[in-house]
Amino acid sequence: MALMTYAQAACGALAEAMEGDERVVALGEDLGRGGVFGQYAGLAQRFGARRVIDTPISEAAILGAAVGMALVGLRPVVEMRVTDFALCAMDELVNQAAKNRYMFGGQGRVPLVARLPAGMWSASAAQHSQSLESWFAHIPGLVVIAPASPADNYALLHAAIACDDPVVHHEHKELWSLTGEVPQGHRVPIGQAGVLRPGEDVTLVSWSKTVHAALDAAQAAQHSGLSVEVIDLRTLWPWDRETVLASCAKTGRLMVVHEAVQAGGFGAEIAATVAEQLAIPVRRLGAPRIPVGYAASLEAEARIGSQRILDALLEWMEGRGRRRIAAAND
Amino acid sequence: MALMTYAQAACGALAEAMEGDERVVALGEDLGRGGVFGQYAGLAQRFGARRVIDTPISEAAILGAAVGMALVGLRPVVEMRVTDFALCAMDELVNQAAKNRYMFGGQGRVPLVARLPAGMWSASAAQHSQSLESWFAHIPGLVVIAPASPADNYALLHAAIACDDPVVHHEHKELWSLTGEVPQGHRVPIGQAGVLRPGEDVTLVSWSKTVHAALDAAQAAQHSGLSVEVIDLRTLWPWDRETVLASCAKTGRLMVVHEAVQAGGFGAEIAATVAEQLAIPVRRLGAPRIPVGYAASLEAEARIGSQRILDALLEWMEGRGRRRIAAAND
Amino acid sequence: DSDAMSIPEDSAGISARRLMALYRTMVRIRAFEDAAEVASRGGVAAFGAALDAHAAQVRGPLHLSTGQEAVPAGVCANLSRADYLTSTHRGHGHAIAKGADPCAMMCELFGRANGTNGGKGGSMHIADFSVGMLGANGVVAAGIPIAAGAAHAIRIRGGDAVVACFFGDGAVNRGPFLEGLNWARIFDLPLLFVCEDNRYSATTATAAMTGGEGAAARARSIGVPAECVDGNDVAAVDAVAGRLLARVRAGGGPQFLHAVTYRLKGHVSVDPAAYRSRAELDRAIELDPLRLAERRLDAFGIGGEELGAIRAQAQAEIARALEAARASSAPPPEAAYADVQDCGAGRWR
Amino acid sequence: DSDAMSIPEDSAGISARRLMALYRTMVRIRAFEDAAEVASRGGVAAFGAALDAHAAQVRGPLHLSTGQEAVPAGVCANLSRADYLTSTHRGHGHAIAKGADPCAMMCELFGRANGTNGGKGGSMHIADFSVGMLGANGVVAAGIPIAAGAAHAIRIRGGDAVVACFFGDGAVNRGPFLEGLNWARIFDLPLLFVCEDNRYSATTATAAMTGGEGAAARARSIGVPAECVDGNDVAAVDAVAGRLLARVRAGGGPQFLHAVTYRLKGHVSVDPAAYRSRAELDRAIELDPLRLAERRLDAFGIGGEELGAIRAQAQAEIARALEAARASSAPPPEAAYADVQDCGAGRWR
Ligand SMILES: Cc1ncc(C[n+]2csc(CCOP(=O)(O)OP(=O)(O)O)c2C)c(N)n1
Ligand SMILES: Cc1ncc(C[n+]2csc(CCOP(=O)(O)OP(=O)(O)O)c2C)c(N)n1
Ligand SMILES: [Mg+2]
Ligand SMILES: [Mg+2]
Repeated sequence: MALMTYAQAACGALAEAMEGDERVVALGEDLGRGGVFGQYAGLAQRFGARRVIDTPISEAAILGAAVGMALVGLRPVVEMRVTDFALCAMDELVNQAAKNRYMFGGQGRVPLVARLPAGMWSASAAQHSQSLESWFAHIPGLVVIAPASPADNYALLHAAIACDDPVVHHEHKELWSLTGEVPQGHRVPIGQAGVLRPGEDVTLVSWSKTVHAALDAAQAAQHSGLSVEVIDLRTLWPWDRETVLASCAKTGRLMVVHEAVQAGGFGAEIAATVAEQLAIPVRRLGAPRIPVGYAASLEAEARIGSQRILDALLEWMEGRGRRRIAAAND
Repeated sequence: MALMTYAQAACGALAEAMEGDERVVALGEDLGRGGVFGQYAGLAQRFGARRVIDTPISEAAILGAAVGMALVGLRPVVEMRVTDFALCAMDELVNQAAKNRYMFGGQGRVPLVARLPAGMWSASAAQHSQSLESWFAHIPGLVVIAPASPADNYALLHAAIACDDPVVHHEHKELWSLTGEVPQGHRVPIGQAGVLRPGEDVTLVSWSKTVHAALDAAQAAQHSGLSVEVIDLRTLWPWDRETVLASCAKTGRLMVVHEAVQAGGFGAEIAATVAEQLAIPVRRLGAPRIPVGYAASLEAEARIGSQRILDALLEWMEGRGRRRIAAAND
Repeated sequence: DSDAMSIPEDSAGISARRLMALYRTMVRIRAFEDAAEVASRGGVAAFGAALDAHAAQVRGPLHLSTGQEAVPAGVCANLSRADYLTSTHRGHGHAIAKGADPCAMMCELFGRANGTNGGKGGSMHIADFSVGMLGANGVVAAGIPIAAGAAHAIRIRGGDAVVACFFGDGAVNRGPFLEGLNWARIFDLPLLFVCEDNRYSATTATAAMTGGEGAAARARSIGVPAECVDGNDVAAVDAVAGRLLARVRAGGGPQFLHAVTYRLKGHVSVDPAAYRSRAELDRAIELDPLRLAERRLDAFGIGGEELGAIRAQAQAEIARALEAARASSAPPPEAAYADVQDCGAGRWR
Repeated sequence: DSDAMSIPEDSAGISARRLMALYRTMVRIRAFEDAAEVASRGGVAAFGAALDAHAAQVRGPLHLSTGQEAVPAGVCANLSRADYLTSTHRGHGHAIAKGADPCAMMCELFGRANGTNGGKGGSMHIADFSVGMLGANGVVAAGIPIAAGAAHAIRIRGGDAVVACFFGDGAVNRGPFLEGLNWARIFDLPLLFVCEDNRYSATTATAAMTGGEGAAARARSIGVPAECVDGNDVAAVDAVAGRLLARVRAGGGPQFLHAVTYRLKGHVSVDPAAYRSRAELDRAIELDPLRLAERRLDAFGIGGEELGAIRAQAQAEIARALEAARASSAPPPEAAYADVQDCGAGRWR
């Protein structure tokens, strides 16, 4: 049991994986100096530049090379710095990594982990703030993970590295310094959600940073007499349908909240699935379909904070929302 | 009124737009020879290589250059050959074209049309068969279109070129030779769905090539006494929520069918929206989450044909589906 | 092919035995592709051609390397089975030259369960990992970073293997060309780049789309030594590739081979290639690498009979392949759900 | 700036008046960035720095071009307002040199409604289309194809404007560098590429990541003529840029300027740049382009007083900018929904 940051937890998991399996290598820009968020601190010193590889600013080659490395026996962990830059490597991720095993008839495997830090990074504006997990969940061949806590980042990065499939590991840009307990040898299997708070009246599903807002909202809702069950999905694909459906069957209502744009977000998949299977009332709360603006007042419009979640819950459940969910929600 | 193919309809619309506005240019690989599907036939001869521009195999530069062209007063129509290759230009489309106007505070506009032919193209396997419309619908700043008929391709390409926003225009790879009537001067506004067949019992929403399968299934369902209303969405963003909701309110049931992978497909957005707003039963039918295989027997598993739609409808509506929807539907 | 190292610098020094082996490889590729072309009629809708699902045994786009056989034959004669190769959309020649079984390949083109890829890939994704052929690719230039990564893995893990990375002249205008070559250079990887310059990027003359002196100049500017070769002269390709691969194996880092050749067929099987003149094609036919090799072998005193036997063997091999492909069965529908991914397998919607 | 054409080949021939103008531009950039840096303390979480939302007036990553001012100053002295410029994440200097108003820029950095971008972009997207400054960009090398397209539009529509495309040394390893240069070459576009080589790609020494002879060699291999210049010598930059832009304007097609300079601050404002030695930094400080220009002006007999006045003016300008920025208001929440798109506006979920 140790107290560590989300970045340190990832660093620890990677170090252990590299210690335990010499096929594990890390590659990306600036890794030799520990990565710009410290998530690789000390690794180059410990494992050498041969295994903690500094790369040119060549996202396509970084991901493409990782595919080649994986085919020839390595287990590369690829750093993309932010999801937004991974857009420079979409062919490599979606056409190559995800489809290699299938289109070659199972001759090879591509056990790579693509770390795509997602979400906003305070005041970084439109090109550094995207949450695109629904894109990757849509792509056959990819596993998609989005941990919300240091413990889960530790455990799920371990699981991702151990996985024989290409995994998109979405850390959150604003969680790097979040501190939490990480139990020694902690493990969480891919595909297992966590019920973080039990409740009776409504199921609140979220992932990544928004989980914390969801928990706060659930706490606050308690004061209004509303019992909210909070589920941290943790894995987007394969998502833990059993846990979500069981909770929804119990509470009879589902709300999915996420930081990504609501339209076409992964909340739609969950809400649609639950509506199809259980025919219970469902709601979603995601960002409005706007780019993230720079000024705090603009950025705030795209944030799904606890107040907004609480308002949406109360407005829906009891018709006593304190204000409109989002000024411009039409 | 003229009978023409889907490719000819697009060619005609582009020719008219170029005739009417000298700011309209087309660029892409092999355009000078009419494009490999004939969708640019004769245009280079008519408008010259200055306006019908042959490009190197440089998808990133093609889309990036189109952004620059648009900022400096042109209205470029960009050919990507297949959606799958546009993955080589995702930064340019999503980070640059879609966000330019916003992140620069409205100083510029990017009136470009990105033609991304979507869907399967018989026996072309995993890297030439993708339907990614839900990706683009998820991106603020983009308009997304997917016409199903020659008339709509004609009208919507006109509308896309006239639009001041960046538009993703998804033609379908297997519709190029589809023939149909195109009324002289035909126009369809972006955002307007078409009710192709009125019905009472269930609303069937689709777009692009799957519309034809949906119509066939509706026709066949009639024999089983089921009255199916078929809506061709035509525009994915902004989608015609009013028409869909009105139809659903009338029929009391919604099924969305599409060629794209069901998980994270745009059907989830429609189903979730309808479930939220009307609390009626909803169903989706999209492709299983598998890459498209080459052999006909494998490819068939990923196809959403009329029989599969009919089976799903009947199984849902009357519990008398003739066989399991998809062998591997879990 | 350990004698690769001892080839004289001058390709004229090639032995008759070696030239016959190279010729055999080329003939086998030609026979395979000729047969595939016939079997593919009606199989693809593009360039105005319509689908005829009944007629076609080989469906989907078929990119023939007819006229370019000397490049894979010459290069792969200097590779061993343990070496790796990445290919393009035009990959039949690379596969055969690297040692893939044409029968399994033909089964793949026919979409059979016993094809190299189990029917999942077809021509555009033809691959045989068991001989180090890491796959044809539907995306131009996509193989370049993959090859760099494969070579990087060799460097990290140790071992003698090298990687040969094939791509076309059109690929030099895609970003991954720059990124992949730079990668190979700075990490000093055991990698031979092979640009198969057939002068065309689909229907477009590549020269008009390419600034500067072309592929080799670009490679050199990135620090990758480059040589040019007549890509229709299989002995020359063999000699130069052998020399470059010897440097690669000796730890000399990445090398680049620019092989100038010509695509005798259209871009895909259905492309009538109306954008080039009859005269251009006629000149090119004169330079058909098989004819060149035959003339050369003739000078060695190896005549019609011996060459006829090689051709007959190749024909027989392909006849057997066609027969097997016809007799084999398609993958069952369930196979569509195999090899997607381990984690989440069984969850299709 | 029509006298740009008449500058002697030798930068030593620069007039005192012109050098003073260049110096003024550099001083204005320096003053702007120094002030922005102070205002940004606590504004970004990276390199171990924590957010302090109360302290920070300028939030988010701030990339300072301190030490590199001679490049935009020298290049933009040869551009007119009608010309276009594309920039990088490190764009303050480009904007000021191209004629943007530092007051509106500072308001943008403060996230004000009256900022250049209405508060939507901040430092990383600083832009002033009204002076042809088409925007800083958060994605390395993304400006290159955009610049090619802008120049292409000029070529198609006619007119005398040219485009200057700035990017860093790290950008030469991204695919769009190749694609954009090739595009400019084959379409013969009116475009000056400017590589601001500050030796670093974030925390990484670019040389170790770059194969071959570097930026200029790569440009030449693509057919784009290239010259190198001491990017800290503003007169030299002015002279060489002037010569290259004269060629561009005369229809000579794209040209390439490789300007070698140095980034005196960290990659972003919070980066202590611990990866480089004090000695390296000290040497670089000696070569600070402002000091070099001051020495040169001194040789012209232009002394402390006149230069002090220039600096004081710049300080005053920035003081006014800061004041305005502090006094201005943030965009209202509704503004978040403006300028997304016309078609579908009002539909946010
Ligand atoms: C990224 C990408 N863009 C476009 C295509 C369509 N395409 C397939 S092959 C080809 C021409 C490739 O030319 P070259 O690299 O010279 O190879 P060749 O076909 O001549 O063997 C094109 C444009 C593609 N497959 N991938
Ligand atoms: C495609 C992409 N990859 C990575 C980054 C992160 N990043 C921002 S600036 C930078 C260094 C750029 O180096 P260079 O081009 O030399 O410009 P400089 O910062 O030195 O001005 C990096 C890696 C990015 N913005 N875009
Ligand atoms: Mg070619
Ligand atoms: Mg730099």
